[in-house]
This record gives sequence, structure tokens and C-alpha cells, in this order.
Amino acid sequence: MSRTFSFGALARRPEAGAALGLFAVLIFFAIFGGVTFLKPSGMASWLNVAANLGVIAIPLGLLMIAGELDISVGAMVPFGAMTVSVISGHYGLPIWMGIAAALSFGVIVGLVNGFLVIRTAVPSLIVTLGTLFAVQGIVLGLTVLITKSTSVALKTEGVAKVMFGDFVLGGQMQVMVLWWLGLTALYVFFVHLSPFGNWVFAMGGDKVSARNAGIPTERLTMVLFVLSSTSAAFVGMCQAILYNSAQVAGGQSFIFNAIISVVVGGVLLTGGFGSVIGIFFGTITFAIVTQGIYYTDFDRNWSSLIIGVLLLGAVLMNNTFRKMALSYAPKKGGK
Amino acid sequence: MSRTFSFGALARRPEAGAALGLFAVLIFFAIFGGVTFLKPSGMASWLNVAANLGVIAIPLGLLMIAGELDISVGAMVPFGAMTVSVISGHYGLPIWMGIAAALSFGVIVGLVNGFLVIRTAVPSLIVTLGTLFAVQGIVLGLTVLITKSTSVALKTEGVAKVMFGDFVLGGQMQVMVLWWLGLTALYVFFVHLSPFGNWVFAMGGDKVSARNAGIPTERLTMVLFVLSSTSAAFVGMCQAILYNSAQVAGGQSFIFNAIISVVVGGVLLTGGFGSVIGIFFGTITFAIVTQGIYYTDFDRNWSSLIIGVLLLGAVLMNNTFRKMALSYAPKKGGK
Amino acid sequence: ADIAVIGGSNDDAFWNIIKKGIDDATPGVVANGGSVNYLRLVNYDNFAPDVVQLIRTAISMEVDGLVIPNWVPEAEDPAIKDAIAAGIKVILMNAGGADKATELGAINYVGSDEYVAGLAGGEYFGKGGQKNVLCINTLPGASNTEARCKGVIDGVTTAGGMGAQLPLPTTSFGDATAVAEAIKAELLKDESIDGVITISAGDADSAAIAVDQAGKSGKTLLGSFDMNQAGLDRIKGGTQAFAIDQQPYLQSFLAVSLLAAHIDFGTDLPVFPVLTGPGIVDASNIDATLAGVAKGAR
Amino acid sequence: MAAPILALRGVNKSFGPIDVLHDITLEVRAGEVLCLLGDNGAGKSTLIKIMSGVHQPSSGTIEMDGTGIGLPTPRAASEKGIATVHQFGGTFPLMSIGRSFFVGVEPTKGFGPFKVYDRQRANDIAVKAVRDFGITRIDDGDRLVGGLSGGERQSLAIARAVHFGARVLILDEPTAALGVKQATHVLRIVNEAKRRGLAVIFITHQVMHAMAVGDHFAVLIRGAVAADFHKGEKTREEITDLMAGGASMASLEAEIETYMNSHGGHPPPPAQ
Amino acid sequence: MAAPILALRGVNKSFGPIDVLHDITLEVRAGEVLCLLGDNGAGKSTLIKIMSGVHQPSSGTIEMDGTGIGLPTPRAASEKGIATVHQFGGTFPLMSIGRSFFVGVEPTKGFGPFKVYDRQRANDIAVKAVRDFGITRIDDGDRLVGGLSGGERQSLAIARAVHFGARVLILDEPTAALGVKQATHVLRIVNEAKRRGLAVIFITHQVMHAMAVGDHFAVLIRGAVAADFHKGEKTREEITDLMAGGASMASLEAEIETYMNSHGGHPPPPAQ
Ligand SMILES: Nc1ncnc2c1ncn2[C@@H]1O[C@H](COP(=O)(O)OP(=O)(O)OP(=O)(O)O)[C@@H](O)[C@H]1O
Ligand SMILES: Nc1ncnc2c1ncn2[C@@H]1O[C@H](COP(=O)(O)OP(=O)(O)OP(=O)(O)O)[C@@H](O)[C@H]1O
Ligand SMILES: [Mg+2]
Ligand SMILES: [Mg+2]
Repeated sequence: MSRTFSFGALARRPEAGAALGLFAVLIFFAIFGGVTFLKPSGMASWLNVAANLGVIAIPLGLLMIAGELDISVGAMVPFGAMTVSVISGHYGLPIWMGIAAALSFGVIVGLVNGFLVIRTAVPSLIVTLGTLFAVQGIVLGLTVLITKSTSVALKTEGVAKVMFGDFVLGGQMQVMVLWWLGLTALYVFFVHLSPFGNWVFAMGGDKVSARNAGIPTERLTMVLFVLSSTSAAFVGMCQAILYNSAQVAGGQSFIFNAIISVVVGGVLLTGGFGSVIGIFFGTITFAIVTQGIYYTDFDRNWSSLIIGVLLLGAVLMNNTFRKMALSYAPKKGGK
Repeated sequence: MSRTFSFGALARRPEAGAALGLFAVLIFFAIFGGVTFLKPSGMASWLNVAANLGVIAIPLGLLMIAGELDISVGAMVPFGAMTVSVISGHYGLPIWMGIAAALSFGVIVGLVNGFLVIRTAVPSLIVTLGTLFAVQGIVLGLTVLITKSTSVALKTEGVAKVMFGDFVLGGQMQVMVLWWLGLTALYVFFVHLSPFGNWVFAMGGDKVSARNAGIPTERLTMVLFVLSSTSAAFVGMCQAILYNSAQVAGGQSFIFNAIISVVVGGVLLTGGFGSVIGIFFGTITFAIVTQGIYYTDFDRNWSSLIIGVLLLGAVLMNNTFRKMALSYAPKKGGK
Repeated sequence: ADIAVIGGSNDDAFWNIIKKGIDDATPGVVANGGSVNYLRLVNYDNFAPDVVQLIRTAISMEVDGLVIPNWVPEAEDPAIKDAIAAGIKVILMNAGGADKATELGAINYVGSDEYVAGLAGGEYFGKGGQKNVLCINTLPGASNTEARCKGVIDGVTTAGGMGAQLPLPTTSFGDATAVAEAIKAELLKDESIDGVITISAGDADSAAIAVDQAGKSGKTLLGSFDMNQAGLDRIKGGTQAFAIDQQPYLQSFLAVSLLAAHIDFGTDLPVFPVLTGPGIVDASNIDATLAGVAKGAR
Repeated sequence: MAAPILALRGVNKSFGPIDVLHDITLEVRAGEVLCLLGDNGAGKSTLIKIMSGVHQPSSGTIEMDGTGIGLPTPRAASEKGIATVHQFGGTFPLMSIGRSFFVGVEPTKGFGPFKVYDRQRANDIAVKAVRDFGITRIDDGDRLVGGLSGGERQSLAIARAVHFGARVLILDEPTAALGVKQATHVLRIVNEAKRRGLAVIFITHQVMHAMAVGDHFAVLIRGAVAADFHKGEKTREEITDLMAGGASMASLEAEIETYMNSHGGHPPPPAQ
Repeated sequence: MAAPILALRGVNKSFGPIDVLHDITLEVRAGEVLCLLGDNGAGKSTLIKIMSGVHQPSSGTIEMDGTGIGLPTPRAASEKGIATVHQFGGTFPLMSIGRSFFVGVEPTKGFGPFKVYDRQRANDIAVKAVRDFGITRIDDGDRLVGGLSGGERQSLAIARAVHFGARVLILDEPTAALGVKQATHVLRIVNEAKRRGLAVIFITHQVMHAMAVGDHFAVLIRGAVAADFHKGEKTREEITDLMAGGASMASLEAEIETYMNSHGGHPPPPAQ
């Protein structure tokens, strides 16, 4: 803080690669996407996508920093959407009950994931793959049982609509963008400023040593799993309120999209390294790439290829930066 | 081999859990699925599914034993199908050229995966996630560019049809079942009998020590990645020949299905432990569960839930067996 | 008669209405000592092989009758022929058409046709004066969704306009915001787009927001294939022009009843093929439709 | 004399069916170094894990200043002033030196819900602690631990324990991977801690290191205390025998010499 | 006298910009134990990795029996009869003892393309080799390595190297984690290998172990050979000083004693 500026110190931050990547992508689409891409309405287009993805990507990224993975978010998005729609749409109960139920289910699934990961030594990829399928099955089975349909409408009015599923700032930006910015600020505080964050990094670096150092690793694992699945349920719930309807299908794309954003954001898949700001940049980068293509004249059929190449490029760049970080020595003349 | 029978020795084999699971599932569906489920035509129904999945699951399982993962198989299935359909269907070139091209592309993508994993220290989950998207993009882009359509028909006759895409043994069983059995036998030989297999386990156990022990780890990694993506291309190619057509979309379900089969088969996600026979059993178990439900009176909507619970159950069972294997001591009275 | 019906994915709303038709027809079949088994795809990821696998499964169950959509003729035809050769009576439903039924030896065809349905949608746009229509395909590469969009484009083109397909990458499938923002981006980029149609009812929820956000409500008409409650609410409220309905309830209800009667009593319906759609739901018939929806049949 | 700072009374520990520790009674006093000796697998690490809250004893009690206490978690132990350097791990390669030093006990500034991690202070304290330890090449607390050498990392872990070890300092084979110079540093630290009045428990397989700092020796053989004696009560040869699990061995060098001769070993070739 | 089995001539090694080894010239002869000494980070492990084909020298040559050779891979080295136990790892927890023992050099039976791994033979040889090493509790080659204790695993790795070390045996800190008894076993093995005419390179931080088996000593300081002498040419104190990186230190015990006194350290309390 009080030090003078140093390029070395900047380059070895986890978000350095992500920031560069974001910059490159912005320039690219500013050139090929034309002026609409950077107008407020164009910006809103990728910010909205980034917001929905980002609310899930940050807690997922924290899990990855802590050395775990959560695939089940892919089922939690439709679960959250369906819960609020069934309770407040199908049964017509107050919207707050639907919201509370959606979030509670997020907490419950998170607890189940956390419990299974802690008790059995099974890798969390496998555990959450299991809960992914199980939750998908529950959502489908219960929805059809209750509503005889796989698509449920929901009409929301008043405060809840404004808070969770409306457009703000000139009617272009989803209110989710505000949630995303607020949550990101909170996460930055907790992960990088409060002591709590240090624990997450320590856990991802070496779980046994972290426990021996007095960190409550089991409780922390629980908290992180609850955070990620509740966030996914929250996003699903907000989407249902915004789009006035929920489908049983979908949400699976969030799994890979969030992982890509996190990795592009400079988090190490094996744990112990990363930053919230990096994930934030990674999410925006991903959103720009997937949305930016609609502003260009490229053939839409190539978008998957572009996403794949972007991912590989970003990962290689992050790798380079991480090596720089490790071999960094403060003095130029120093031995 | 020459030893007397020992329950302990049996229980600590990697496939013990998988065999038990298969047995349980067979009994379950024999009871609830009725007699048709076990008649030749009923058996063919799940054997066909198992065969297509198994040809991909075994090399993927070997990769997992070696400590790597290959997500890109999900794009290689449509890639293989589309390659043979475009070359021999759209352009009308000889079917052998289409087959050769499909397999060659499998080899190329495998080499790219292997190269990237070896050269950069990026986890293979991320590398192959990148190639998954890239290959998906290439398949969609090129197919539309060449054929102006996303579905290409293919008419095959003669030896190629009989060898790769026909029904055998009373017209119920796909020829793929024979390929699967043959390949499984080959894999069993190479992995459990030839010295080559030992190398795969050593690599998954500790890559640096394996290299220091004189094992060509880089070449082996390459070979395994080539094996998995070529196998996926092979399955896609055979499906195109059998069903006389290829679609751009699809194949993604193979990713999770194959991983589930491998894990149910007792392979350790972190590497170094597993067996081909276990994966073989795991694949059959998975196929029986997904197909068996059609023979029962259960509501189909719950099938995802059943698969999820099966996966979690299998993993927990395998965990128990692995602990038994590690704490196994030969003599009862021994200290 | 023991009858198997093959249908689309579990989480596909359309195929749940089909299920309602089957469920309503089942008591009649059971009353005559038969059964009905509804075999559904788990997903559309490995489409043709999975469908054929289901046909083979049905054959192995030694059913008497089979109701099957002929989505991928090249792949399905051999299996359907095998079924007929095994003495199973077949009715094509939902996809295939009369010519195909005759060619294969099926006893009838009940349904509409994806392409014809698309054509009807395109013509509806044409009649409304729409000149530039975008068909949103969130599942590019699947033959049924491709056929829908192709029909729309052809329909608009014959009516003197033009149309294009927007294929979305798998990364946006199931993410309502990603779909909405993609559509909005296209609308912003090309001011002349005055019609949008989505391949599923759920995507229309996103498209409605996108049209609104692009500031083109009233200027850009929105249509959808299939329908859900939210879509019908929009039609009633005037923010969506129409939905193309194949009346799936009729397809399965009629197909199962006709087939069972044919097997059990030897009846034959002189109507060939039995077309259940496409029906267009718009402001003119929305109230009757909503009544049917409440009962799960539309 | 004063009551022991920390004492185990009749402690047993088993993992499932495996009994690892049998009826251990042991005391450690302020300003005293207790050397814990014993063969591989004798149970030394398990014993100190009980004292540092990692494992719970199956039976028996732990006393601090003469009153029975429980150590349910590592955190409880460190709050009671017991700091431990475990045999493996203990540092986090991808964390900065400052953060790694303060893991679990992060210094904060600010107040109420706005307490933030005090990076500057953490770095300064960590760098000073490590430099006091003789590792003068380290002067930036933001450097990542992964960039340090093995010896430097081990020093960091020990410096951390010394810094937080208010009353009891436990070191599990701290010198095993260290070079002669670094090992000497560690021994010097142990003496410094003793001088400050800490109780130190020191595990080593090297007789020389044990003899250099130990005041009090306890030898574990197959999970039981086989000997418990003070400095000067036994000869080096006796201690070596005890460390080898009670096997009676002649002095290492002598034994090997004998072995060589009895096998007609080749004498080393003369210098060129 | 005979040419050295293995010799390095003017070997340099750098990793990118970091120079780790400078102009190393070193010889090792049949029936001789070369002790490689030096501080942490002096470059000992890097040096032996060059001799075992893991790293390639940046410049300089490797000679075997007087002729220059290349060691492009670990396999090439082991085919030339150079067997190495590296500092970390070397065993595979989830593999059986037999398979782990023969990793990379699996024994086969059968012929042509039907050569199969000979499990029975592998198990028998592995169990015998480990038992010869004094670990008599092992009698089933199918047991998984993960179930062995740390000392047993280390013994397995060394037994493996001895078994395959046809001409040169390299041990990188094999005794670091071992108890007194196990360490003595290792030293005995080193002598046995020497007796059989192997050249042994032995790395240790323990002066006692080095003195016990070494015929010839080489000391690395910051990547260069600082001293190269034979048994009896230097005193233990001189060797200790050299091992500490050339820092002149008085004898360990003496130094600490002095330190204590100068700080008025508390003497140990008398026995109860
Ligand atoms: N969590 C555990 N579960 C089962 N057995 C264990 C566990 N931890 C240790 N043991 C066993 O307890 C015994 C003592 O282990 P411990 O690590 O305490 O030995 P040690 O004296 O520290 O040996 P070393 O000198 O090799 O470090 C060993 O046989 C070990 O296998
Ligand atoms: N692959 C590598 N890349 C960069 N630097 C390396 C690499 N391997 C070793 N070094 C550096 O080379 C130096 C010598 O390391 P080496 O492992 O040979 O030391 P050593 O003498 O074996 O030390 P110790 O006694 O601690 O085992 C160290 O500074 C180390 O950081
Ligand atoms: Mg220990
Ligand atoms: Mg070393």
C-alpha cells in the first residue's frame, strides 16, 4: 500500500492475467463489434450475462481456491427457479415464502454436499456430480407430480419484483447487476481483507496443515458449499421472477461457463491461488466473448470454437503469470 | 493365481465394489423389470448401450487411473460421425476414406490434448474443456459451411456396414458389442498382464517418481489421450454408419455417463487405482440402470434421481473397499 | 393390446402434454386387458442413436403396438421396419408424415410436421407484413429444431420477406439471460428485424424480455413454437403475437386410442393422415386455449 | 519445585483396532527441553498430536499447570499457548510469507465488523521473525512461500511456532531435512526458547542433536514410555540403543567396522 | 588403478537464469562410497539428477569407464546400471509391493506379443529383497505399499535400487526420516553394496553417517566443489564446518554450551 509502484508486484497478482485478457477482448470486440457494442445498451447486454454468471462464479471460485469443486450448481439454478414458481406461481402463496424456500433449498443442498465431502474422502467432483443428477431428478419429478407440467408461470409484483427481477438504470440493466457488484464487493472484503479469506487460501494450499494451524476446515468447507449452491438457487429464483416463468430443463451450461470464468480469472484448479477480482474480470471476459460475437459479422456457427480458443489462451497466459509470481524476487541486484 | 481362495484378497480388488453393485442392480431389475428384461432381446437393449459407452469409458478410465481427465470425448463422438458422413455421404467418397479420416481426426485431437497437457502444467480438465468447445465449434462451423445443413445422411453397404454398423446375433445386438468385448479383452491384457499397465498405475500414483523410475510418462500421456479421443471418434463413426446419418449436436452426455461408469467401476479420481474389469462392470451397471427403468413401472421422471443416488452409493461402497485394500494384512493372527 | 409410445425428453414441456394424452387414453386400453408404456429420451444429446435404442427396447418388450415419432428417418426406418416385421403395429406420431407411413407400412400418421408447422409460422409473419424474421435456435444441430427454423424461413420467404436462423452455442443453453441478451444484441445490431420466433416456449420468455429491452415492443412481433402459461399470458396481454401449437394432446390421445382399437377390434379410420396441427394460438382464440391449459391438455 | 506446565496422565490412543499409545505419563516443565526419542512408528508424532489438539486421547487426561484440560481442536491448543511444528507440511506454497506466517491468527486493524487483515504488520512481523532466525535473504513479506528453499520454509514454520508459542513449543523432527548450518540454527532457537522459560518438546532421530539440547529424555518403544531420564543419567551409547527401539546395538561406527571386517570388505582405495 | 566407473567433467547446470552447478568435476570408483555433502540448496540433488538421467547438464560431459556417454532419460541411466533413490517419493501408495518394486522394469514371462507380467516372480523377488533388508514383517508381495510405514516404504525404495543397481548406486538423503535402527540398516546396506564392488554415492546431512561409511568425500558449496578428500584426511570438525557451507563453526555441542553460558541460560531443574 505504502510502497512505490512496481511492475513486478503488479504482474504477480492473480488477476494480472485476467485483466490483460479482458483488455484484449474488449479491444477486439470494440474493433469488430462496432459502436453499438460499447453503447450503454450494448454494455448492458454483456453485463447482464456476466452478472448472472458472476453471482455463481465467485463462490464457485472460492470453492476452487479451497481445493473443491461444485458441479451441482447446474441443477440448483432450475431448482431455485422452480421452487419459487411452484410456491408463489402454482400455489399462489406470497412471493416471500417462495424466495425463502428457494434459498433454504440452496442451503440444504449445500449442507448435503459439504457433509458428504467431509465425511467420505470422495473428491467433490464426484460427490457433486451425484447431487447434480439427484437434484435434477427431484426437480423434474416433483414439478411434474405437483403441476403436471415442466414449465410453471410466475407473476410477481411490488418490492420483490423490483428487488430481484427488474430492470434498472434506464431500463437496460438487470437488477442482478447491482446484486453482483454488491456481492463482489462483499466477497472482496471477506476474501482479501478479512482474516476469513486467508483461511480459504490456506485450506486450498494444504488442508491438513490448515487444520493443524487451527483453521476450522470442516466448517469452512460447509460454508463454501452452502454459499455456492445458495447463490445458484438465488440466480435461478431471480431469473424466474424476471422472466415470469421457470423451466425444469437448463442451467447445466452454468457449470462449464462458471468454471471457465473462474479459470480465466486466474484461479488455480488445484487450489490455493486466485482472487475475487480475477474471477470478476474472468466473468466479464467470458460474457463479452459469448455476447460480443452477436455484434460482429462473424458467422455465429463459429462461436464455440472462439470460446474454446479463448479458454486455452487465457489458461496459458495465467500459467505464465503464475510462474512469474513464484520466481519473483524483490531486488533486481539481489542474489 | 496359485494361491488358495481368500475372501480378503478378493475384496481388496478394485472391481470388488463394482461387481457387487452390478449384482445388486441386476437383482433389483430382475425383480421389478420382469422377465423380458432378462430375455435375449431385453439384454441386447442394455448391452448395446453399454457397448457404445464402454468403448469410450475404458480408455477414459485409463486416463483417470493415470491421473488425467478427458472432457473432449463429448465433442469427438459427433466429430467422428460427421467426418464419415460428410466424406462418404455428402461427397460420396469411398467409406474407407471416411473411416480413415474420422479415426485420424481422433488421433490428431488426442495429440493436441496430450501435447497441451504435457507442455503446460494446466490440469487436463481445463485443457480438454477448451478442446471440447473448440471441436464443437469446428464441427458445427465446417458442417454448415460444407453441407449447408446440420444433419447429413450416409448410406453404407458391404463389409464396412457389417463391420461397423449392423446388427448381429439374431438381429438384436449391435456389432459394437463385439468390438466392445474384443477391446475390453485387449485392454485387460495390456493393463493387467503386460508391463504397460504397470506404467499407467505408476504414473497415476506419482508422476515424478514414475518418470524417475524410467517410465516414458510423456509418451504414455500422449498415447492415452490419443486412445480416448480416437475411441470416441470410433463410436461416433459407427453410430453414423449404423443409423445412416449424423447430427452436429450431441455426444455431450457421453462425458458424464462415461465418468460415472468409470467411477462406479472403482477407479480413483485422483489416479493410481482401478481396473479394466471394474470399468466394464461399471458400464454395464450404468446401462442397466438407465435402460432397466423402461422395463419397470416407475415414473420415468425419477430416473435422474435414481442415477444420482446410484452414483453416490457406488462411490461410498468403493471407498469402503479401498480402505479395506489399504489396511489389508495377510495373516489373521499377524501383528 | 400392449402399446409402447416413444417420446421426447422428460423435461420437455411438449412431451408432458403428450403424456397427458397418453394417460387419458390408457384407461380404455387397460379396460381391454392391455397396457401402455411411455418410453422417453433422457436428453437430446445423442439424438438418433437414443431414439433407435428406444425402438429396439420396445421391440424387445414384445409389445403389440408402437407409437413413434419419425424424427430421423435415415436412422429410424430400419428399426421401424424391424418392428413391423416382428408383427408390431405401428402408428407414426408427431413427425414423419403420410408418405412415410405408407412407405414403412405403418397404419396411420397422427400429427403435424415440424417443417409444416414452421411454414405456418412463417406465413403468419408474412401475413402480418413482417419482412425480416429471426428464428432463435437454442439447440442448433438437432434435426427437429433445424426443421422448425427452416420452415419459418421458407414461409417468410414465400410471403416476400426474408428470414435467418440464429444458432446459439451450448454455453447459453438453459441460461435465460444469455438467450435474452443474444436476441437483444441481434435486434440492436440489425434494426430491420421485425419478427422473432423461438423454437421452444421457454426461450420465448427470454425473447419477450429481449424485444422489450431492445425498445422494439410493438415493432417486432414475437412468436414461439409450443406454448406455456407465461407465453399464453403474453398473448392475452398483447406482448406476444402467436404460438404454434401442434395440439400434442390430440396426437397421443388419438394415436394410442386408434392403435389399441385397431389391434383389439380391427377398426380402421378412413382418415389418412390424421392432422392435429399446426394450430395457431393468438389473440383470437386465446381464451379457449387457456381453459385447456388449466387442465394440462394444452 | 513448580508444577509441570503440561502433563499427560495415563494417556492411551487407538485408531480403530490399532493401539498406538499405551498408558503414557509424561511431564514437561518451564525452561526445560524434553527430547522425545524412539524408532519409526513408535508413536512420537501421535503423542504430540494429542498435545496439540489434533487427535483426542482414547483415555487418560491432559493437565496444564496441574489442572485437567481438554484440547478439542488445534485452535484450543494454540490459545493455551501450545505451538507445534508438525513433521510434514505447515507452509502454503502459493501464499505470501506474511499470510502464511499468520494463518489462523491473522492480525487485524479497524474495529467491529470492519476489522481487516493488517497486511503491513503481518509482513513486518513475519520478516523480522524469519530474519531473527538467521535467514537474512528474506526481506519482503509479500514473496510467495513456494519460491523459498526447503530449509527456508522449515525455518519459517519454526519461526512461526516460536513466535506464537507462548508457553510450550513442540517440534516434530524439525532438523530432519536441514543442513548442518540450518540444524544448528534450530538448536540455537531451542536453547533460546528454553532461556525465555518455555517448555520445549523436541523430537529427533539424531542422537547428537538430542544430546546437544535435551535436559530430559523420554523414549517411546511401541507406544509405551520405555525410559524417562535426565541429562547425564545415561551415556550416549545407552541412549542410541534406546532410540533404536531397545535393540542392543554397539556404537554405530563400531558395528559397521565389525561388519566390514567379518565380510572381508574391500578397504577404500588409496588416494590418487 | 582402474578408471572411475562414473565421472563428471566440467559439468554446469542452470535452470533458466539460475545457475545451480558450476564446473563440477567428480569421480566415483568401484567399491568406493562417495559422500556428497553440503548445505541445503547447495545443488546435491541436482547433481545426482544429472547422473541419473533426470536432468541434462547445460555443459560438460559424463564419462563411464573412461568414455563419454549421454544419459538422456532415467531409463538410459538404469540400463547402464545406475540406480537412484531420489530424495522424495519413489513409491506408489496404491500399488502392490511387487509391482512397485519392478516399476519400469517389469519381469515378463511368455514370448513375442504375449509377454505377460510375471506377478508371482515379481512378488517373490520383491519380498525377498525387502526381507533381506531386515523388514521381516513383509511376506506378501500383493500388499499395497500405502499400508506400509514410512520407514518400510523408504526401505522398499532402497532395496529396489540395490537390486537394480548393477554398477552405481545413488542414495539421496536415504536416512533423513529414518530411526536409528533403520538408518543403521541403510548404512549396512551401503557397506554391503561397496563390498560387492558397486560404486555408491551417498548424500547426507549427518556427519556421523557420512563418517561411518564414506571413503571419499566431496563438499558442494553454492554449486561448486569446495573440497574433495579421502577418509582420514580431515577431522570430523573440519568436515562439519565444510558441510555447513564453509562457515567456520566450533563443534556443535561446544557452540551451544557457550551460547547458553553467555546468556545465563537456566540450568535444567534437578530430577524430582
Ligand atoms: N490416523 C491413523 N490411523 C491409523 N494408524 C495411524 C494413524 N496415524 C498413525 N498411525 C499409526 O500409528 C503408529 C505410530 O505413528 P507415528 O506417526 O506416531 O510414529 P512416529 O513415532 O512419529 O514415527 P516416525 O519417526 O517415522 O515419524 C504407526 O504404526 C502408524 O501407522
Ligand atoms: N527445476 C528447478 N528449477 C529451478 N531451480 C531449481 C530446480 N531444481 C532445483 N533448483 C534450485 O537449485 C538449487 C539446488 O537445489 P538442490 O535440490 O540440488 O539442493 P540440495 O543440495 O539437494 O539441497 P537439500 O539438502 O535441501 O536437498 C536450489 O536453489 C533450488 O531452488
Ligand atoms: Mg513422526
Ligand atoms: Mg536435495
